[in-house]
Amino acid sequence: MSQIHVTTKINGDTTEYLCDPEETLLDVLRDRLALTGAKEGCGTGDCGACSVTVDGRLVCSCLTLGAEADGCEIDTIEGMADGEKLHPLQQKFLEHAALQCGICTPGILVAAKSLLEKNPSPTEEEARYWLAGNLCRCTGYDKIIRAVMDAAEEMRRAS
Amino acid sequence: MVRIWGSLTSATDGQADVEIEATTLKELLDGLSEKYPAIRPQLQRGVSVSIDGKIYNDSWFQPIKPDSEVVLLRRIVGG
Amino acid sequence: MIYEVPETVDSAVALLSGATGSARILAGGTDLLVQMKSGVVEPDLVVDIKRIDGMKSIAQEDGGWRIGAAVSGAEMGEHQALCAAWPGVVEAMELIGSTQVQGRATLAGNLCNASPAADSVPAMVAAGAVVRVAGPDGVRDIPVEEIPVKPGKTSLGKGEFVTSVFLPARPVNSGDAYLRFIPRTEMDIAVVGCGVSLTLDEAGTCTAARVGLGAVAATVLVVEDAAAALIGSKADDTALDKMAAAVSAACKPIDDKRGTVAFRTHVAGVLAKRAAKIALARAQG
Amino acid sequence: MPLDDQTPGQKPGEARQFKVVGTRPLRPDGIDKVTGRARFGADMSAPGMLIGRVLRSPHAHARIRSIDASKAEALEGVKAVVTRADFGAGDDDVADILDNCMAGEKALYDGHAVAAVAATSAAIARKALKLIDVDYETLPHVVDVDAAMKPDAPVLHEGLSDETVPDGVSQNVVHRVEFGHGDVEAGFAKADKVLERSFKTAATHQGYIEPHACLATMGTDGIADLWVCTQGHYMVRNTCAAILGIDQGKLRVTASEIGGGFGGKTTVFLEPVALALSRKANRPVKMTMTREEVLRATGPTSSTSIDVKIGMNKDGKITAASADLRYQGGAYQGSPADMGSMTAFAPYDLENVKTVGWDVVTNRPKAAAYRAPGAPMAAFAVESVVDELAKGFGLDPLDVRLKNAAREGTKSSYGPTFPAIGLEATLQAAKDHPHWKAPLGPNQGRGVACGFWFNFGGDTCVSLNITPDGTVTLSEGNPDIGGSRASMSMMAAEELGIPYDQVRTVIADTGALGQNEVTDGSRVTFAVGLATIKAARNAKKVLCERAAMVWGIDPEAVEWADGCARPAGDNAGKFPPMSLKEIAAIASNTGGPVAGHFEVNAEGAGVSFATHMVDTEVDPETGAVKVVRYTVFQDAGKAVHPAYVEGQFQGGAVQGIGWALNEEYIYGEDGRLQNPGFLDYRIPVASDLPMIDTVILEIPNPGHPYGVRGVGETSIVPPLAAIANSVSEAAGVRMTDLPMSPPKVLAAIQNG
Repeated sequence: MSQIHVTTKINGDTTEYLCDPEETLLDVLRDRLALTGAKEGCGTGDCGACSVTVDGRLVCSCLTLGAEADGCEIDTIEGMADGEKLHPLQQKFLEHAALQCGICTPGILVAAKSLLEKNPSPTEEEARYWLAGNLCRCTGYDKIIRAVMDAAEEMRRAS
Repeated sequence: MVRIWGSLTSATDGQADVEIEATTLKELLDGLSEKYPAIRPQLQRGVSVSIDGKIYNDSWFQPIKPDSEVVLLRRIVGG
Repeated sequence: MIYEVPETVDSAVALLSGATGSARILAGGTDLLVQMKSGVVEPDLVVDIKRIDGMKSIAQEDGGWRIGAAVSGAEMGEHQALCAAWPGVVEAMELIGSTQVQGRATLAGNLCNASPAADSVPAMVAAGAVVRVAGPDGVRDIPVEEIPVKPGKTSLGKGEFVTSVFLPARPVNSGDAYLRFIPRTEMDIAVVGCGVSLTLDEAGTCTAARVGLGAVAATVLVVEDAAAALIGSKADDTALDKMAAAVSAACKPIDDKRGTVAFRTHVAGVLAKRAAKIALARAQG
Repeated sequence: MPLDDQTPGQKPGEARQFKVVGTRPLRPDGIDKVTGRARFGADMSAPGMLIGRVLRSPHAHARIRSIDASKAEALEGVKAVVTRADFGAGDDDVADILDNCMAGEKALYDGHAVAAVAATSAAIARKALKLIDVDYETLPHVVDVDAAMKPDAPVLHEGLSDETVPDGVSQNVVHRVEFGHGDVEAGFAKADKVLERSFKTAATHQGYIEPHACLATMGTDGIADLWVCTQGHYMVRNTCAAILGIDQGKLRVTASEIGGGFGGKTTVFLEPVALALSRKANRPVKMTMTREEVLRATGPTSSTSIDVKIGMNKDGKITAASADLRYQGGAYQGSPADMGSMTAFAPYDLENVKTVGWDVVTNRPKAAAYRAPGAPMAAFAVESVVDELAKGFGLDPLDVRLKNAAREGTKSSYGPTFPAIGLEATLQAAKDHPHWKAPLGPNQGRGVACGFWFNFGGDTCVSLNITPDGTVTLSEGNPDIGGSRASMSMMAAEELGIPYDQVRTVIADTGALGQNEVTDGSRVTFAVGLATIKAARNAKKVLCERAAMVWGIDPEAVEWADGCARPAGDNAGKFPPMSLKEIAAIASNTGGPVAGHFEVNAEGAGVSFATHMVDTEVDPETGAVKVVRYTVFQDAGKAVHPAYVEGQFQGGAVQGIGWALNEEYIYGEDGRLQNPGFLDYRIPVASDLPMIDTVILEIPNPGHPYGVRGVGETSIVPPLAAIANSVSEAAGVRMTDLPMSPPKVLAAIQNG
């Protein structure tokens, strides 16, 4: 079993790695690159905790092979804040107490950012459906949705 | 006076309220065990005790006043 | 396992034909990786077709639409002309999984996974989709309903793979729709799915119809009695009730963790009626 | 120990004015958690680390004749294989836990661990599992609680029934318990109507998003370290030490951030196995569960079968009530049938009441605690019957509950007389809320239900240290599962009179503090909060002494107010106040570092009540249920950080919605779990739900200096019943079987 050499850009930085052919992008991020912000909640694409974007497209990194990322640009939760400045979504999640345990939070933030890039003015219903693939067991989603809507409003005002 | 739960009354000749001389939780549990040996397995499995509406699990020397309401409960668990 | 990324259809066919062990196509991977994770499949060869020319394109052809085998649901949903032409097929595709899954899952993959509950398949059946298959003997076009033969099994031979799905030119005054039933609002596999496509004449009489049903038999069903109930009618309540009855009669479901025989049979009729009403409204413009 | 509960200078009954408590500051661990750098169970590595994997039984019930691991051991990269033979007899106290972590003579459920390997990679470990030959003799199995009670049912354990179990039932019945008072038969005879109904609830899983994970390092000398996601690392230490036969003091356990628990992480599964593998391989071993393993082998709660009988008069007064509650707790004793029996009628003031609970074993994973264990199912059954009776008499369901509501002085159904409680306040708030009067649309129904939970305290240690620059570090021993670091920092800041951001709370490992009870029983804000306040008071006493030394006056003449030591009154002398910073700066000159600590078994937690109100809409053609509007009314005693209190209310309600509508363990004829994944174990997703409105009531708990009651568990008690009452109204037919999945609702509608 020979390993595959992959060259990617992760959070803007060119990154090379070797991975086994059957290894998922999630395993590569977590076990090879020490980017443990993406979580494995299910490994089957049902919980969204491993959400990242590949070439700007929101995906589950558990349903993507590490080998497929060759030549792609990957963005993860670790790249969401701009230096010491939190992304408005991150700030609003803190202000609204939109996390309890925090395990789903990285995936939800990545997914919500992707939503607002595509649709800066989502309705509550659009936000709920967009995030339906991100399971949260603690909050009942109420404060998460409020934080996303509030962040959207702030980002619209700022732009 | 200690109130015990229903299924323990088989160990107390059918009495739901039993009289034990005790000024602390430990004296109460020791007294129960001595007076009603058949209740011992349940005490060993663990109990909680309500004293005047507050629940105690372990504190031997929790005082019991003469007019306190004391109720033996199944050991309370949580999640 | 060996992972290959061919750049032409021919080299993909060569790889698949030459494989000594089990071989799998990787497009979106949203079924394949789940099966690999659970150990249901342990492929010796995985052929990633995303770098083959045309696999990621949506192109107009003879008034219809050719959708490459690696086009994701999200890409279909963003293609306005395709959405306008075949809203039922697109909405069926977009129901599959989460936003994240939409970023990867494909029409061709949903078809070749050969699940009787695949959402896009009843819609494609209703649309009369034709699938292009490449293989050692060249290229052939076959009706979509001939691909799945039983749960988890397709009619594709060794070395063959689906390169595109073709949705035919849409006659005027036509509309299609797909509805499925799931216990939640998202993230479930269809307990019943129903796709309806119909065409009206100037007077509003239905001149053509196709009804596809999912999750009520070992493969997706084409329900001709249901279509017949619509054709020649104005798709009024009487015709719709007749169609719903035909749909329920066609069901050969099983009891399982997702639903009962009685439930699936009843709800298939309910959904067919609701889907037909949407298709009708679309046909009426 | 007896606690002096009053805040100094505060008269009983007088509301205290808070400066920090009751505000909504940002949580101190927040930035870690929104940037992805917070470290959860699976996020830790160690040099030379191996990966451990567990082999699990595919059979629901089987005798293990033999296990041959020689081929696995011979595989390159495999460094250790363990089976039950690698564990000693262990203490009796942990016998069931050990057997659940690693099967002994029998595999008792689908997913039961039978062996484990540690290898240099996950792929090799997985391959090695396939090389282990287990010779099983399959046995008949039983997974349903009523079936398991029958005399001819397959028996899991011979001779397990205790002295409370009557003759004529299966040995699978472990224990019978009875509560109540009065004469129920006489009470039923006086009723205008007696209604008897039977109910079923499916087993549900806690459904935390983070699978169990740990990293173990153990040497042959018994010195060991464990990193683990758990609700209680002290419990993990004590349990693992007992199982492995090592001293508790030699095992240091560090709690990772925890990705949800809800009761499911109050015991051990992988941890003793990882330690045993590490001991054998003499290398660090990391283990994580897959989601399938989580669902097959951890959690869940009991499935239940419950009969309820209630007599009511036309005016809504309940004359008598009884319930028979049968709970299966999986393969080992300990289902929460007793908790169900105690809580079932707790919201009511009843003259005649009787409950009987049955603890039954079946071939399912051992039930773990789940948020108010045992109570939601009992409340579902009781509140459904109360609702049906009330509506049958044409009475307002809230009025009927108010008429029968337990209040201060009520002798509860489980024995004790209630002190001041908040049930009536929640009912009255519900009645006064606009939700109660809002119009309903077609196919919609509105349901209400009440719920009760005990809450408790337990062993707790807090150490509060003042740094040389006058800021504060607070060490506590309970994993922060939902914002408790923030609450502790707030209470310490409140007590010391300093800003919130001057206190940092950390979760200490087991080497740093004494014993701490698990994060369960809604105890943390109550018990750890109490210990934090007391530790701060101890620190203040030292701070006052230091100021007294500087001023040359008697320490008794110094008081602490607004963050400063001050002379207590004019007689003490005139000195400018000394701030915490000033005293901290001269700590070395006045005797050394300043700290306060407090260790206590925090007994005397206050009970808590909630009332939930929910509107649902039922699709009469498909049986689909949509939750349209939801409002929670709950007594929090005192909400320290209201945003996180609301979060507990909302989270409990939504877990209840899942339980009521779609979540269930589905077993096949073969006794195997058919839905071990989030695809078919259907927890609510964002698009399923409306906003969850909350009303926080504050009836202070006299057992806590600030009046805090636990809030985490009560919120899951009413929703099952509230939703059932709502759906029953919307569908026009009484629903008695959970979950109310669409096929069941449609069948009920069609069968009338």
